[in-house]
Amino acid sequence: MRFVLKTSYDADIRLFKHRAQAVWYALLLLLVLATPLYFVAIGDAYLLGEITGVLILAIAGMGLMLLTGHTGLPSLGHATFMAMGCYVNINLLGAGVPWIVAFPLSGLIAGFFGTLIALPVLRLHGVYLALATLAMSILTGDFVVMAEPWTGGIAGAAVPDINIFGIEINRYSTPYKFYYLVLFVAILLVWFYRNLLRTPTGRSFTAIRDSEISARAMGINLTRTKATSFFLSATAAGLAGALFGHSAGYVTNETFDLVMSITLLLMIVIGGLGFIPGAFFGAIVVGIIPVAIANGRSFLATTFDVNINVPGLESALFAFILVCFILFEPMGLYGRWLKIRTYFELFPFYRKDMFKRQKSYLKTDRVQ
Amino acid sequence: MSLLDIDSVTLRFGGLVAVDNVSLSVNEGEVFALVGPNGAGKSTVFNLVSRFYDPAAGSIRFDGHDLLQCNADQVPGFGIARTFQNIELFEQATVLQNLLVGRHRHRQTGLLSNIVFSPKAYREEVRHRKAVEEVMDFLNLQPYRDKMIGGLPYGVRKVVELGRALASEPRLLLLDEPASGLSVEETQDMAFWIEDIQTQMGISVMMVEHDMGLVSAVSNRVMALSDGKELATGTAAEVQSHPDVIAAYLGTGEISKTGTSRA
Amino acid sequence: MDFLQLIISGLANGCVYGLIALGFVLIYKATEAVNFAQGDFMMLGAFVCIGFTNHEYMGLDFWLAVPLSILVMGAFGYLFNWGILRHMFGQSQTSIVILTIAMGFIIRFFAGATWSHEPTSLETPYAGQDVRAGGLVLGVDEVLIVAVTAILTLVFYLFFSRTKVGLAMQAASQNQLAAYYMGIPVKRVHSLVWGLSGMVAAVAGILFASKGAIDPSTGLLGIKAFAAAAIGGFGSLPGALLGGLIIGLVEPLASRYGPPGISQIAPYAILLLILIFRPGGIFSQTLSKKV
Amino acid sequence: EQGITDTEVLIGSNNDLSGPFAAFGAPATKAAQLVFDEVNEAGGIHGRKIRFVVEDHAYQMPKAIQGMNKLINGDKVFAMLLSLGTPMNIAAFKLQDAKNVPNVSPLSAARQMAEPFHPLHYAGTATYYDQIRIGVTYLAEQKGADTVCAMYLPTDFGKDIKEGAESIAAETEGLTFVSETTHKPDDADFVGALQKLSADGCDIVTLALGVRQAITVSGTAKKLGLTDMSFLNSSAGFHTVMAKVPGGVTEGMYAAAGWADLLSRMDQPEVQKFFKRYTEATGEELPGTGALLGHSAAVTLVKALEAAGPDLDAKTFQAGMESLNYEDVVSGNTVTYSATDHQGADEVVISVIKDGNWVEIARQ
Amino acid sequence: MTTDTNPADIVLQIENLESYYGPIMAIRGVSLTVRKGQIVTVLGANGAGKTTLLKTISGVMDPEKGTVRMQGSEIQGSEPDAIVRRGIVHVPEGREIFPLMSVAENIAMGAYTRTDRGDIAADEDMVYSYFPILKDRRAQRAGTLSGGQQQMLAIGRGLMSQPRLMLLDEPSLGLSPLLTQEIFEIIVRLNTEQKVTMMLVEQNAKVALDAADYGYVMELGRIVMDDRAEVLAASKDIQEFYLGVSQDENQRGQRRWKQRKTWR
Ligand SMILES: Nc1ncnc2c1ncn2[C@@H]1O[C@H](COP(=O)(O)OP(=O)(O)OP(=O)(O)O)[C@@H](O)[C@H]1O
Ligand SMILES: Nc1ncnc2c1ncn2[C@@H]1O[C@H](COP(=O)(O)OP(=O)(O)OP(=O)(O)O)[C@@H](O)[C@H]1O
Ligand SMILES: [Mg+2]
Ligand SMILES: [Mg+2]
Repeated sequence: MRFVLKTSYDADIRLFKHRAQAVWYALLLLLVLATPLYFVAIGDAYLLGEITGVLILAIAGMGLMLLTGHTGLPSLGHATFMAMGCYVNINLLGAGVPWIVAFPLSGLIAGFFGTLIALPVLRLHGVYLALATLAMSILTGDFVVMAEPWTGGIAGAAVPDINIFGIEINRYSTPYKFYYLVLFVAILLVWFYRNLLRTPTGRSFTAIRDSEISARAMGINLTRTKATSFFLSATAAGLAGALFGHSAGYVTNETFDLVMSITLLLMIVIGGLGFIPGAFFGAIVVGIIPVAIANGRSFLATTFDVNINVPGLESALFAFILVCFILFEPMGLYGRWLKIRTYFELFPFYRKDMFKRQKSYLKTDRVQ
Repeated sequence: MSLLDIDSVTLRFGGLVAVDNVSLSVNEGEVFALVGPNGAGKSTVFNLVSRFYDPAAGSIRFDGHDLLQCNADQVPGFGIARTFQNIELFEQATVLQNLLVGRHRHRQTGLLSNIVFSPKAYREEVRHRKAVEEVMDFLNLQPYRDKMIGGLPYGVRKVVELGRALASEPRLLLLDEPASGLSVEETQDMAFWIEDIQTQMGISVMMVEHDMGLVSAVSNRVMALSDGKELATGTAAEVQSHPDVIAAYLGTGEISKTGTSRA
Repeated sequence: MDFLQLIISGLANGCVYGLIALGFVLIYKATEAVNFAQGDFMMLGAFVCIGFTNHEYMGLDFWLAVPLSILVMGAFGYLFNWGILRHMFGQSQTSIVILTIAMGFIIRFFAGATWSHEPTSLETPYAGQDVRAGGLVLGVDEVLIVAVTAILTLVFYLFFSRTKVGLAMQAASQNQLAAYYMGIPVKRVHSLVWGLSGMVAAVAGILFASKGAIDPSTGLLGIKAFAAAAIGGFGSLPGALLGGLIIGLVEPLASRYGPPGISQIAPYAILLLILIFRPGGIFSQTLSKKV
Repeated sequence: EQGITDTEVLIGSNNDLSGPFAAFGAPATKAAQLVFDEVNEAGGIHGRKIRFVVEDHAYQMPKAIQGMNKLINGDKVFAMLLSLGTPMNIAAFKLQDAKNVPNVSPLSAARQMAEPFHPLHYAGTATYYDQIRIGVTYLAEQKGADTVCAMYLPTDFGKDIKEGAESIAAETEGLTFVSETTHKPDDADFVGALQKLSADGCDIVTLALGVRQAITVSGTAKKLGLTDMSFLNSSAGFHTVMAKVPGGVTEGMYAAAGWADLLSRMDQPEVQKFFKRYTEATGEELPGTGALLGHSAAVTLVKALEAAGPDLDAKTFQAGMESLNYEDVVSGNTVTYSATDHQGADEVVISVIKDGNWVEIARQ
Repeated sequence: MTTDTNPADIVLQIENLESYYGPIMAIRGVSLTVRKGQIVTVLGANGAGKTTLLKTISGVMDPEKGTVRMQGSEIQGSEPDAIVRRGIVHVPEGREIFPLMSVAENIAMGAYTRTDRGDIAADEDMVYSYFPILKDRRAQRAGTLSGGQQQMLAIGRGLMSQPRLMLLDEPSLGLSPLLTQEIFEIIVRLNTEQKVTMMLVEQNAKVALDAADYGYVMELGRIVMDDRAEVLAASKDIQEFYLGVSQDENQRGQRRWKQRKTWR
């Protein structure tokens, strides 16, 4: 285990706990910045598009992570906020607002309306909140239809390309630019998120998650804090929605459906609730496994002439892999990652059963 | 001069009168103890002050402010901090983080400056940490600084809770059974801390406690409650010798190996 | 008369929601887990029965197929808990929710691969038969649904409030550790209740499939049943039925008298309204923490 | 040109194999594969074997985007066939058009599949919109009806059908569109909706519901005694299963579709062959609507590839497609494409359920 | 240990027990023996591992190493409910009650493993006679009881299972002095009248040693001392650190700059 001798108050405030950590993060940054080079080299950006998709998922995932992982409020309605961001973005762009303004605004407006919608249900906990947001998610499609003048309703709406000071960015025609753009947004949000967690706002979120009673007794206003969390969360989801729109090119009332909301929740749980990297781990799982399965199947077909043609097998296989993930790592992939890291840090002193799960027991959620 | 004034407060849960027309006041700088049998309504009085419950009648004033006019989350703003009988810490956070939440009422930065971690937010953080480190030094919590609450023994948690309350730099500290579950040695530490809190920090304390040793060691005044009603008020010695208090609460203190002490 | 017909059919339909909700609530009441695959369990139960009784499959007698499928689904629920959920004992409910969601996908796949994605009807001896009374028509299937739902709700209500095992189930959901300290075999109790819930799902599936056709995506109905359970108060058996009935009534009323589109919104709008004004549902099963 | 080698031509399909429309997508892709297998066994087309890559999007947009990216950018298919879902197809057009990937016979009868005209977009059958217009006109004449209504899902499919019904009612003397109800895929009770339509005096009710729901609607209407209401399905409800519901629940339902029912044409050897081959290969009891569509689309593609000649590219393929004019015996329709007509089977067949079978009563 | 080695007398025998919370070793090779009809107490400062020890015995935690024998058969690692059915009941630290159930239902759950209806009713009456307040509050939801009332409920519920061996973790936590006294009288009475063997963890060392026959002292996961209760009560270290009897008049000064304990 690494012991960090703390000699000043800064030690706890710094973004990175120690030099090595900073180095690792720098390497990671270099890696993600250099990734496109590989695709340039092979001259095929197909998979880069999928990686970009993962980043978009991760942005939405961070939004939900803040709400569910750090504030303890489950939501099965985040596709709604994505929809808001996406449609606001389309409309602003349609009205001639430059992307550089329209994009952040679409997040903020989604955040604002998200908060308005969430306000009446902030008193709810656990299953009840999940169900209320689920209801919201189910109704989203209907609202998109009702708001036809802005959304194109059932017929759908085409999403204009991004234009930043004359630079045209499109998911397919300029995949590299699109990747860097999404990457930039993701990194910016990670930085914001980490700042939040080391300041009073973030602490008040986790306080509410762990004990509402204590939080109140420490002077935290539940409604305002939860609303803030909802706002930030919906803003991130809105931004992701806007980017998702650019990556889909065309959206309808069925695009941001319940399945998408569920996928987001699933993603952060698999990634590891309560950890920022969890959003990324989860997005990788959710975004890459289907691609891997599909390509694996194609590979079997082309190389070994093995054709597996059972309809729906891919979804089932994906679900099965998820079951395995949950079963073997209920704390999420980030939990597993921490163990692997500890293993290396401790190397010779590591005991095999060190991370054996001690029996654990649940208590009711109905006492709040 | 009295800091907290509870005046003829009554609270019912359905048919049960948990607090029955109770009046008390805690003076500036004093340690005021509330004792009484289980279910007497002591914690309920705390919960009334914390504004978790609305009284059916009566008034609660703190330093001239009408507490009944405000919400639970505004109470700490006046300088009232509390601990809980059954420990309510933020389990998935470290000791340091718990104490930092205690500083919430001194927060001065807004959302925006938090998100971008502005210099102002940085300076505020440094201030908070300084205050928290002092509390940790005072309560000998440094060894547990970065430990998760989830894995701490009961006694340490009690101290962390006290620390969290102290971190908010209150004027009045409400301690609900601070020494329950503590060993004799730890109880003595607790007594010294309470003394220091009173004398050196100038914080008034109101506490509920069943350990009469601790009560007599630290409290200036004691009130005994039973069935929601006041039984007796006075110095520790006075209350302890009050026959009703002995009958309802204290008992003889000896274990008879043959029969119950309830005659 | 029309109005009465509307109400009666709505109630019958509401009973289907109630019945699925009953399955949710059983599990919730005994384990506090939320089974997102309950709708899919129902669908599976229906297909199992179709597999036993329809002429293109095994062609067994309907009245033999029913208990068989109930048994099969009971075993399925039990084994699902025993083989999978038990390994996650004590883990957060969110993980279990995710697991059941994934399970739903797998069940849908299995049903699609086994019985195809085409809508299939259950061949029942009472298909197309009606009961008519004074101008009102009610299918025999609907009469059965109402009767079975009422009976099951009552039986389970009594089971939970009067029997030792029922109480133990509730205890196990409120505090697993304390339940163990009392000698309650919590894991076995969980398996048991999943088995029960599988059986209820089979009943619901059979009744639903005899009303119309089903296909692997029928499990979607589970979401409305969710809403029903929440309206009634998650964890309350009569609440599940009541919630089901409310949704069952609101839908046809809204589509009869409201503008187009309102009947799909109505159940969820009602859910939201109820939750806003009564955060624990009608028969709230929650308690605010005493400190 | 992507997706073509001397020995192989790669065809993609972005389909729903496990979602709400799996009942169409799964059999359609299976049937298409059978056609290709047969072609490949016979040596392929101009020496090229057809490889058919199907991705399952389960009718979800995010997955559809992934599938599209894989097929077009990853696998680099030459053409798309039978892709399911209007929004999925429209979203794909942007990329497909940029890469000159033809879109053949998508599993969507929305108008956007062939309108506005694009050289590489080819619709298989008449649109829902046209189907319903023709069906309503026919029924109105037959029954002397004067009111039209719609029960529909709020999807592109539902919208087309409702608009078709509305527009034909507006254009036809003595016919008015009087009422509508909308539904969700999980609606199971239609008493309220039918009572409303009955109160509004609907003679013809056009249906844009799932098959399962259409069955329930018919049953409920029978139970409520609404016998003078005629229900008209589009191709989406023109499903063999519909006719086979026990107890005569669906007797008398109409459907206007781009093909004729199989079972009524089993005397034709080609139909028999298709029937036999499909049931043997899949173990299913009978090929449903999806299978039929898949078969027809695959045949169209094969014929177009043949006509395109050995120098295959988007241009020659277009020429091949536009030269097609043949009788598709299995679907019972004539398939014609031309430089101005990118919709294959233009005929609309109107059928009714009689004694548990679809019976053709008119064609236009 | 005492010299008496009649194995039939031994209710609980623990050898070399080790338990972990993830990487943290909470008890490190504990061995102890509880004899039939004894009241054994385990003393120790905060975090010494007393609760962990009891949890490992009652099966809610799995030990990493070592054995726990209940009347000769090994029980470590079994499911907790199986251990209850063997006659060990654990009254846990921190009032693990069923918050949404009524007091009466909570008490009924205590008798879950029993089938003798008539006797159960009698035992319920016994519990209610020990804690009359619980009788008054039979229909109240247990989660709304006061802290002390919940503690009474937890103890009362434990009594309902007619255990052979009772593990009591800080039974006096949050109880009034009068009730603490009564609880210990009940413990002694059950022990003498119904021959229930007791293993008792207490912070209130004075009463615990008064009631107990034998005592163990735990520190940092190890047993550092054990002897008959009277002997322990007379020991200097015990007096100083557990009974609060100070040799030094200037207690405060000494305690402020206290030295840590002297054993080891
Ligand atoms: N929410 C509630 N509903 C019903 N009764 C309640 C509720 N909360 C508390 N009570 C009752 O009010 C009385 C006072 O409880 P309180 O917690 O104040 O007691 P206390 O004096 O703190 O006792 P202890 O020393 O055991 O903690 C008790 O009899 C308790 O059962
Ligand atoms: N859930 C947990 N995770 C990690 N460590 C734990 C956990 N629970 C207890 N520990 C550690 O195990 C050790 C023993 O704890 P235990 O609760 O058994 O002590 P105890 O003697 O009962 O103390 P107390 O008198 O405070 O109840 C402590 O050092 C504690 O930090
Ligand atoms: Mg109290
Ligand atoms: Mg302990």
